[in-house]
Amino acid sequence: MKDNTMKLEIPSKSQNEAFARVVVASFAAQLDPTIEEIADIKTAVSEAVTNAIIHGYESKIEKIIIECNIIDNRLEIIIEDFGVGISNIQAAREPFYTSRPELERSGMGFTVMETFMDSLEICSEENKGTKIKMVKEFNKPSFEE
Amino acid sequence: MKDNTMKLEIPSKSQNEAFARVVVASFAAQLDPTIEEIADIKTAVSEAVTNAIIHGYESKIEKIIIECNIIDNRLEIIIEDFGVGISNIQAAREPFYTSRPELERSGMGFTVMETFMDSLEICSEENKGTKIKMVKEFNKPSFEE
Amino acid sequence: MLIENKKTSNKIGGKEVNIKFNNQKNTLFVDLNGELDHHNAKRIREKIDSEFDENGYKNISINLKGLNFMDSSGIGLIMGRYKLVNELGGRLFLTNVNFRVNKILDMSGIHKLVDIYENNEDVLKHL
Amino acid sequence: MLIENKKTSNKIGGKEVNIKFNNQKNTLFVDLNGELDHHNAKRIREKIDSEFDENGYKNISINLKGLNFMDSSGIGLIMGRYKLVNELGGRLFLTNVNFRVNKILDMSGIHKLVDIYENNEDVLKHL
Ligand SMILES: Nc1ncnc2c1ncn2[C@@H]1O[C@H](COP(=O)(O)OP(=O)(O)O)[C@@H](O)[C@H]1O
Ligand SMILES: Nc1ncnc2c1ncn2[C@@H]1O[C@H](COP(=O)(O)OP(=O)(O)O)[C@@H](O)[C@H]1O
Repeated sequence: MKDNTMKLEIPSKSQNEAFARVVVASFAAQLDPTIEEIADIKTAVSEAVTNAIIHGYESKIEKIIIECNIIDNRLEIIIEDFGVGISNIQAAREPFYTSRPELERSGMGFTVMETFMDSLEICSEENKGTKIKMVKEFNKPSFEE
Repeated sequence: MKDNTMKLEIPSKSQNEAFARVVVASFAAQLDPTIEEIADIKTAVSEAVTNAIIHGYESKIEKIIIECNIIDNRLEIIIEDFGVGISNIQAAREPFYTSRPELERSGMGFTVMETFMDSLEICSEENKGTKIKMVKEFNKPSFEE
Repeated sequence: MLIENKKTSNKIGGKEVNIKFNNQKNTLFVDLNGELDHHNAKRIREKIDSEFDENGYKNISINLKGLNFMDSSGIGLIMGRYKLVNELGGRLFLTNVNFRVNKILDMSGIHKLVDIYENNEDVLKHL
Repeated sequence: MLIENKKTSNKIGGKEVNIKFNNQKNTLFVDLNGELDHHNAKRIREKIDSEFDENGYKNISINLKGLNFMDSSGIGLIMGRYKLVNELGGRLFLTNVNFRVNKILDMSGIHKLVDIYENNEDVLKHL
């Protein structure tokens, strides 16, 4: 009975970075996470949404979709844009690789997502968009219903 | 530049009542509301989402859509279900009218929405669903960007 | 280090409405905490009613001090408990009614049916 | 009544990163508060850099005490300020680095470039 889902659509405005992470954190709260787990999730969401805004849409205002699914003790977070896409995903995943150093990007976004979440999948097609799927496992049977 | 929008889809599970009001409150936060205004918004959203769950879908698990738009200093909240609909909207708006007294409903949901928001519109068609549109005005030019 | 690995206890929906019971002068004293919405109202109702039935009280006094959210489901809950005690000739008391809860109770005319006091001591004085 | 009509100051995006400046021993002391994400980083960068340029400092010391969120945009910001002072032969200091911020700095190897101290007094001792 704890399974749940939600889908959020927001425009790619930078002030929505904070909104997106609050929404996902509130949704994750039903898994009775620790403060540390919530902080991990907020940070990973912030990275993916920021990437959609600056890389995917290069600051044009378009649609970002955030979907969350709770299945047993697992939280899936899917963040999708329909922007320029990533030509070389392997290179993009490398720590310190960034295509926008002039914006003071550190190239650590994907590394943060990988470190803070239990898994990270990147699907991307040039000029179609990018879909990031991240999973976090909550191993404690702590949900009472 | 302050105009913004968001759309949230959730299943009609009662635990999502709390999630829905937190999301809308977080979105409304960019209008720099008072604590009192945030409480008004949370209460109104809770009423409309609860109605979709118990009246619209009669506890079946189906989709609820919550859309928010910020236009100038105005927050529009649209809450929609695709359930049984309301046959007599005028009667439904009356204080103390409820079709589910056995669930200890008070019949005060629409009255609360009307009191706490600046306007309330109800569109409904039998066996098609119900769409509630509520507006709250924020009259202070307090947003710095 | 500032952040420990402690639980947020910030559950949605779950946002655990804790109920505590206490019996004095034939009156069931109930402490509500958390958020009173439709999701939580059912559980609260069942807990109060089974405690009330099992132990043969006359009155109920509900302390709303720890309540940080209430929508019209709260009116239903309070009305329902009023009917319960009223049928048996008892009274319903509410204590620590804050500004927000009062705003909602005001709409419902509940003030005419229940006795609202500052706190539990005040209720005991009037029993 | 418990709830007053006061501002929530709980802005999304806006979540106002406040910046305070202070000058001692040729060093620009910066206090960051709020959330350091991409949205806020631009504003912070501009404020620090214009203060730094106008007043001819040598070093920068950034106090992270009031920071309650930071993502990899923070690494970019810190790296950028490091380059700025380093070109002029100055140093970059970070103080009050909490557990979460440290977790992110750790990934970036920033520890090798900047000097991390407990607080401002500690920085002053090492100048
Ligand atoms: N949503 C996206 N759309 C297009 N390109 C992306 C997207 N996300 C990431 N990238 C590419 O991958 C690179 C590495 O991303 P990341 O590790 O997050 O670092 P950063 O954001 O600091 O550049 C980016 O510089 C960009 O070229
Ligand atoms: N989304 C909905 N779908 C179908 N019927 C609804 C919906 N919302 C409200 N109604 C009808 O309107 C009545 C009055 O609603 P309301 O004032 O919120 O009181 P309550 O929820 O306590 O019954 C409900 O009892 C129900 O019959």
